[in-house]
Amino acid sequence: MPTQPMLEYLWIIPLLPLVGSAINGLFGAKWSNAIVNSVALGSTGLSFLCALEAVREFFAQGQVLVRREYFDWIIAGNFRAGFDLQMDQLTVVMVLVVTGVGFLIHIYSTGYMAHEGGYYRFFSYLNLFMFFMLILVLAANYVLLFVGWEGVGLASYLLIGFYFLRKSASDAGKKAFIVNRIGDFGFMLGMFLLFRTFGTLDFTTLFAKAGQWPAEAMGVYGTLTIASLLLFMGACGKSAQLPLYVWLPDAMEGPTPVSALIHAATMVTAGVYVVARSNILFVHAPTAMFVVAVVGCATAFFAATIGLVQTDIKKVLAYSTVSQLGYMFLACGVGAFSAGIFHLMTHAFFKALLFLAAGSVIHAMGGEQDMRKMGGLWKTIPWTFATMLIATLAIAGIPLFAGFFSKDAILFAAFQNSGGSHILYIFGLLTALLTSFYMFRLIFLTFSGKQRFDEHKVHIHESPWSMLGPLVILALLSIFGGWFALPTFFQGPDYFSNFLAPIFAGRELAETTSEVLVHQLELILAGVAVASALLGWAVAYWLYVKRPGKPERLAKSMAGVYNTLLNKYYVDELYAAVIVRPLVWLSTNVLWKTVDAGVIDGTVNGIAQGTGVVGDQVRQTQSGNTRSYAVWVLVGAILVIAVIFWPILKPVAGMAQR
Amino acid sequence: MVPTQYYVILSAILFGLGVFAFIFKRNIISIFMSIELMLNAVNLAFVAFSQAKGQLDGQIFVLFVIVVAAAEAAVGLGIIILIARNRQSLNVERVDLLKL
Amino acid sequence: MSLSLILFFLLATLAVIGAVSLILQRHPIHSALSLIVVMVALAGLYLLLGAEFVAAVQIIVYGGAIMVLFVFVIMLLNAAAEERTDISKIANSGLILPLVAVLTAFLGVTIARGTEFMQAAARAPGQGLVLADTRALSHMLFTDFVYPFELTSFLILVAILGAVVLAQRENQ
Amino acid sequence: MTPGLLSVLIFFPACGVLALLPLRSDDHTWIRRLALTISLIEFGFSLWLLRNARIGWSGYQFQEFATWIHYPPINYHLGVDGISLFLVLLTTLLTPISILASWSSISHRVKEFFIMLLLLEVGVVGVFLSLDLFLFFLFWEVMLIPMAFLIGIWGHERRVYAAVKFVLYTMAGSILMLVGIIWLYNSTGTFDLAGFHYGKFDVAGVQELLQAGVLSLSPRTEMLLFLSFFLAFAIKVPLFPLHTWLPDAHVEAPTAGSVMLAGVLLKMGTYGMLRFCLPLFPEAAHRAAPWVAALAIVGIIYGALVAMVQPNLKKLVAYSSVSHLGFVVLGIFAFNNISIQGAVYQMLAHGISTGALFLLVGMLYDRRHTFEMSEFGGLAMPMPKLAAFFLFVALSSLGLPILNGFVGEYLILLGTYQVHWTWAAWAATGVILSACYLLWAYQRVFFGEITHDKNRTLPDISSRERGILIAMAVITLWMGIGSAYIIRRTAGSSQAVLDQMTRPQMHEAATPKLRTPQDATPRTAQRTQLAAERLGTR
Amino acid sequence: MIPRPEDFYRVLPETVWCLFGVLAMVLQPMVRSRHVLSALAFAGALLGTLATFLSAAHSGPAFNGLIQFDGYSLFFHWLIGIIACMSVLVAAPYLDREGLEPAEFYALLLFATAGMGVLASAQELLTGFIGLEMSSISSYILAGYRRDSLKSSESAMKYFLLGSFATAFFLYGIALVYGATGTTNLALMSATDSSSTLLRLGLSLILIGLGFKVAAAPFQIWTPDVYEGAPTPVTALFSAGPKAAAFALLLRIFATVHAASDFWFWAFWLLAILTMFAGNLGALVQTNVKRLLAYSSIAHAGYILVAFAAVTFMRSEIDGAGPAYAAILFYLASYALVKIGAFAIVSELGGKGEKNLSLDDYAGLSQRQPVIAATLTLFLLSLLGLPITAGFFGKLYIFKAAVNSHLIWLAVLMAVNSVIGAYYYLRLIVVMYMREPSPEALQLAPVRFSVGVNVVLVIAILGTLYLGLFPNSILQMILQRSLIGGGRFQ
Repeated sequence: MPTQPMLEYLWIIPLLPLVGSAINGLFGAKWSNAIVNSVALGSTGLSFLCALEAVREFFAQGQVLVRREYFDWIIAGNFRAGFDLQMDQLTVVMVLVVTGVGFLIHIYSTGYMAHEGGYYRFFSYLNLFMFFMLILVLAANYVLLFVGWEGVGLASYLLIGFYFLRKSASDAGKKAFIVNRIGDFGFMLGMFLLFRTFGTLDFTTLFAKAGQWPAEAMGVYGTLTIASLLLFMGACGKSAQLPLYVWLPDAMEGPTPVSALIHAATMVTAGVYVVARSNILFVHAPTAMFVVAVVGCATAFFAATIGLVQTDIKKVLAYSTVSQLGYMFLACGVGAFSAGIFHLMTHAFFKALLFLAAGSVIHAMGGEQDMRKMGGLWKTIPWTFATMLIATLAIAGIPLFAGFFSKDAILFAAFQNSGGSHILYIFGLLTALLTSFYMFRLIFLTFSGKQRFDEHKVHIHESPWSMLGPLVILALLSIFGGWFALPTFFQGPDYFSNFLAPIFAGRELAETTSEVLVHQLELILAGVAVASALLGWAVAYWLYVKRPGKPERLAKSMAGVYNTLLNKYYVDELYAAVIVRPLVWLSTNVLWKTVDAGVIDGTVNGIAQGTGVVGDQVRQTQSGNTRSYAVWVLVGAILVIAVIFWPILKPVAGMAQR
Repeated sequence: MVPTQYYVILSAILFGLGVFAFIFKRNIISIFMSIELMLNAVNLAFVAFSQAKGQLDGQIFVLFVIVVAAAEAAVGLGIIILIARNRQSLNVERVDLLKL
Repeated sequence: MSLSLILFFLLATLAVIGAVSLILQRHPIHSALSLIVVMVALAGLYLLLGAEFVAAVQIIVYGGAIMVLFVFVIMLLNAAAEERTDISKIANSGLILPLVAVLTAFLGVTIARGTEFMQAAARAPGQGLVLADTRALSHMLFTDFVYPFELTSFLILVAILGAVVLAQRENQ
Repeated sequence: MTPGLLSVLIFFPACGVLALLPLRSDDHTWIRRLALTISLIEFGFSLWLLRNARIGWSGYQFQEFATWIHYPPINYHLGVDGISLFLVLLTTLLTPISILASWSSISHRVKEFFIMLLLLEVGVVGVFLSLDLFLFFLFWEVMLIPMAFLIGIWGHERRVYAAVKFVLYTMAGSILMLVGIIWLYNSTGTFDLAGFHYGKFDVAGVQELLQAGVLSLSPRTEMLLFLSFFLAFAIKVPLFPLHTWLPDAHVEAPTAGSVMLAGVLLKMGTYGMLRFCLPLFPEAAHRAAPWVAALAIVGIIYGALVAMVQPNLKKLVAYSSVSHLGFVVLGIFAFNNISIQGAVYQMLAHGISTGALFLLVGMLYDRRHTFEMSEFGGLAMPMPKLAAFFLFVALSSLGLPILNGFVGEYLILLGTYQVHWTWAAWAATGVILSACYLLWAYQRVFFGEITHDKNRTLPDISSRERGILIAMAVITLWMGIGSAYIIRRTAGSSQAVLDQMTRPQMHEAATPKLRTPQDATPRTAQRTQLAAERLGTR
Repeated sequence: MIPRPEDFYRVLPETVWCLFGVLAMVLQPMVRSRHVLSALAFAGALLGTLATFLSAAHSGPAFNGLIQFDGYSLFFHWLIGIIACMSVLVAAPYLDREGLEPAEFYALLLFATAGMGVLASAQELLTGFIGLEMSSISSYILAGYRRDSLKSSESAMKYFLLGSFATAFFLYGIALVYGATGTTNLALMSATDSSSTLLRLGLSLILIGLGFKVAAAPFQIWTPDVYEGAPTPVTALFSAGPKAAAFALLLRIFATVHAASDFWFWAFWLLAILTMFAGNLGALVQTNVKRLLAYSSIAHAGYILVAFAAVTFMRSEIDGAGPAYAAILFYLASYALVKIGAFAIVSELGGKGEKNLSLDDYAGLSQRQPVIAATLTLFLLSLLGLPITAGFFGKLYIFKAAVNSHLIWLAVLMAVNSVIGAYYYLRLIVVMYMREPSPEALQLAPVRFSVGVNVVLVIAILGTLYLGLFPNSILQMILQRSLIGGGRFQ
């Protein structure tokens, strides 16, 4: 027995959910919900415990990187992709978030999904997701990471399309997978380039070698810049950044716990994780960093504007997720990787909570998701209301809630490192304002005011404790989850970034001004951020509580803007018109019907038919008339003589020509 | 004396006329006769060469050719009778059941 | 111009006229008669060439037996004048005459050029002994060429067989 | 070593045919059982072969040699190396699978059907095991007829058209290859070289001549020879734009025929490229590579796009083969160690996953007698198990990691990228497109509401079908995770292909060649060293 | 020069065939039994074939050099003898079915065989001419042997008229050769001046005459009609025998008059291409099986002509023409076997009055008569040139000959033709295996094949497979013993 059993057998952590998934998937169909529950929860819970134990051992052995090679997965030539897992500080954060939040959502799901068909299937998929997500975060090389990367995509596909009878659901699943694949295309090329450059895809060796690599100047598209951008393309796909974000709002077709787990807390943050994991590459490629920051910031703002007018409760949250992911990328882009990861973690808490609470609302409303048909729910489902409010406060960045700390850190970094123009910061701040507005809009529309539904038809009821329990835990996390950073406001150490320091060691962009100034600046910026959050809250209050008729009038007076926002800037339509439909048209009419059936097969068949026609012509010479035959013999005779006498005839023929 | 050349040129002309006759004539018997004409042309060439070479071989060949021609005539006319009996026509162009 | 040359041209003209007549005559019997003219003319040429035996055979076997057979069959079948059908497009295309002419011309020219120097060789002394020729001929036939000669007997057998088979009436 | 094992492998099914002949032709049960038994025993033989094959040995093993025909020298020369080993295994695996798949769907002229299937196996195994060029050609042609019969007799509506198209297409290429073989033989025939005087005309012999510089072809000749071989193989693969026989053949063929066609026959083309085109005509191969790669890439994208819009499910799978085999060709013609190993792997993976796809499509056909996707829809409801297997196989086909399709595709792209990054970049779009067409098709067939009442009561898979599918699924998964097991065995041979492409005059430092066919005794030390270097085996 | 005893040994096969021909005629009034006559004819054909052993024991020139019995003659005598034997066996049930007189038929068949034998061993053009006429005139009669059939008589007429037309060219060629060299003996001729245009012209006319006999395009024009109209067993004979014999003489002329080889090449090249295409393209759209096979035999003549082109392309300094010559012989043997086998089946399936000859009549044959269908398939595959059949090696050797002479493009064209050819052979196979028979056809009782035909089929099958598996046995024999001049080209 090794001294650190869990670190030695890291593979147990991901394997447990896989086993659960396999058992439920293969045999669960005939089992009752209780057995399915115990398998699913058991495997995830055990996995969580194992993760905790591993983390404990990790701390116990002094926070040194642990790397284990289990077996050769792919070997070819000098290429080796092993089934290698590793654990370091970054992994610790991710593993805990994944298993912890995942476990909570599993519990929640037992309540939420209790009356759905395909119960075993759902948990099988969910466990499968856990497996792949854990592989993703534990992987010690890019190829294995890619396994998790693709695998979570698969699980996402399966879960979005869980209600496969609905065309919209299966469409959304397909869309998610394909858009992700577009990102993966870049990710793969990035890996190839890295392998070509460094000859390995193992994190440790690769990063060590990349550390020696000279940093590329801004505006230079060197190897690392290209590689980083390609990796970032993958991240864009997975983390729903511009221009590949389109799948995420559609992904809300899946059951709500799925939205919470995959499309809010864990999977979509994988892109951030990869960027953070590859930070050394990005740091050496300022151009790539700049792109990451700009894309993140743009996405954050862009998604937030769409979120302003959405009426579907989950859609609002979806766009909010896109927006928050943008924040994380903004953080990474400006070099504040630890801030990004910090936000990733807090976001996992409050966004999971928001989704779960929204699920609880939907559950209570009997499946209704349109906020315009809700209202005044705070009395009937108080627990849900309370937890959701906490989450909203957190996301809006109200001080002392988790989101406040992480968001503040990001805005601060953006202010400091945006090259003087502060554009990134200003948009970040605007986004914070918008976030606050639409989140409170959601709260007000849902919980306050009059009930806009028929009470006789909809039987409002608070959710069971299996659902409320996780809500409460997550609410606590949403409050306290950010307190790692509390000391910084009193010029204390930033525990979170210190913990992650070995990963990002020395690579976070250098601070420019003196500590005191920085501290003052930080306080000022925090104040501005809080002010904007409060402003957003106030506007929401004014519009949706004080003057309930105002928003409609506003929408009418600015119909163009409103419709554009409501229809998400028509991006889906644009993609359909510019990419999807032309491609299908091209494939159908040009490639298949014209080139394949027409040109190529036409040529083949044409040759065959042409041969047949020539054959028929040859046959026509066989007229049956002996006189004609005699002519042919004569012609043949002349031909033979002509050919044999050609050497002699040639000069004669030449003369005739001249 | 007459040069051998003259004979062979004559033989070539007769041969050519035979070829033309073969294609031109429609009556099977006439066509057959044009073959005989061609054979005669050949014979002339043989005799002429025989004389030119001072050998008798050529004349022997002529005898053989005549015998073969006789045999062919017997068979050919038999076939012609068969055709005439089967089809009531001696026009070679009307005998075109087998074609394509 | 020597007598033999005059004779040659006369006979040659006759032969060509006969051949052309064979082509132009519409009735087979006339064609047959034209062919006989050709054969007789050729017999004359054989004589001119000093091949008396061949000339005799030409008259007796060819002109006599074979052509009689032709005439007999023409009569037997009561063959009428030739029907000038134009079913074969290619044979009536007007291309035939030039083609045949080209072929003939080429044959004639090539043969003529190939035989230019033959006369000297041809005029070896001792030629013209007709009787010795015939004897030598028969001698050769029964020694050097005895095998083909015997084969021709089977050939004639085949011909007889053919005539029997082909001209036989159905089941007697 | 087990003497004569390769001969047994080739001719055992033929003996099986003889055993089938005396059975009454209406005794379907026993015909099926006997055929299955024969094919399973054959599979056992190939497993035995796998067990005895030496790992890391790049040359030919189990060689058998017997003089057969002196002029031109056609010798019965067999041998197996890492590449052919697994292709043989694939063949012998897919044959019993095909037999099982035809268990109840073939009820017409049953005996002939199984005879044809076994004869096909003879031909295909022969192709993979022949070292002699003429012998190779012989089996190559022999294989044609049973396949044509399988399509032509037991196929669907346009079966005859498809069968004839298949034969003519293939023959057009192969007969030119025959001319090429003869030409090559003639080129070698004028040289006096020990070893060649025995009248051997096998791959290794010719290679040796080339390596020794005794035989040198002019660039033009080499290119023409290369093309004559390549065309035959490209048609078989099929490489764009020579692929149009494939959709027809696949759509019309019975399930077993499609499985064998996609699973094994297409691989004969890529196998041929690896075995003949590259080692025999390295210069020409190098010169042609950009063009070939361009065609392969066009094939990848084009095949995927056309597959995407097919209304016919089987045709879709057929076009997907065009796309997938494009990867293989690309991998081969990137001349990179990694990409070639990927290509070899992809050949095997494609055999399994596309074979399984055809099995599944066949099962759908058995139930609904149509391939039109518009006739399906919502099938996941009445038959969840079939839907699950289909998804699994589709995922492996679109290259999901830890399933078999990923390994080959990844290695090919990775290897290709090392030498020509643009090729890899273009080819990688195929990865996106494969997801598009497979998932779209899957959605149309299995998801959504049931639109046709007939579909409401379709039975889920039977236990026989389940058995087949589980076997395929297990192999798929195993190949996705345990690829090292296979690659360890193929690596030496794949590397050998590349080694053979370098001539001594180009690389003076060439060590004594490991692959000396005449030399039966292994040079153990070198072998292990090489293996260790290459594989990092611990 | 008086004939010597050994001279008679050297023409023994022909003598035996002729004598049995006469015997068949003579015995006809006495013997009424068809079986006895068939047996007699078969015995004659077989004895003649066996007599070649005696001839081979005394090989050499005969009759003043008119005849040369050597390994080459031996090969062709064997081939022709076997063809004759098989033809007799195929013809016996046919004559019975059609109610035709057997005696004359067999006599003519044996005379024709004798004529071919003469062709095969003729060393002198006039003797060759007599042999040619013996086989041709017999063939004309045989083609018209079904007197009451319009097709048969038409076939005889066309064959006769066009055959005589071509013979006239051939004869004129002999005359010119004689004029140029003063001899018609090939051996003597080879010693004379070869540059003369007269000789060249004479030889080209001979090529025209023989080209007609071997059905080289554009002289192939008579072939389909004649083959279709002639009684099927006769067609079987035609497609194999006279063709082989004419090729024998052609090859002997060009091999012996060695100087001639230089300028032949392009003629053979052109003829080969035209013939291949004419045969294969013409066959594509045929629906009559007999006619289809006729076209196919044209195509095969084209392939053989490819080998001729290869032979003539070989300059004398390049040794290795031997294999090319051998390829021709091998091809003829493999082709003849298969063709007769195929026609035997067509003959039997044709039924009384040859009424079942269309492709439709073959629909679903595999279900009505599986063994016959399989046999015919084997023959078709051999004609197609698929491995382990004789046809494959025939084709392989020709390819090799062509490639050896650096005639790559000719080989490629031949390959293209093989593919075109594959189409119509496959079409027949497809019809037999993949088309359902019409209801009426299913009602028909399976055709029962006579013992003789079965023997023919077995011989053809075994021969096809034997040559397909062990071609070397025959090829070595040809290379060592059957080449003109004792393999001096080797």
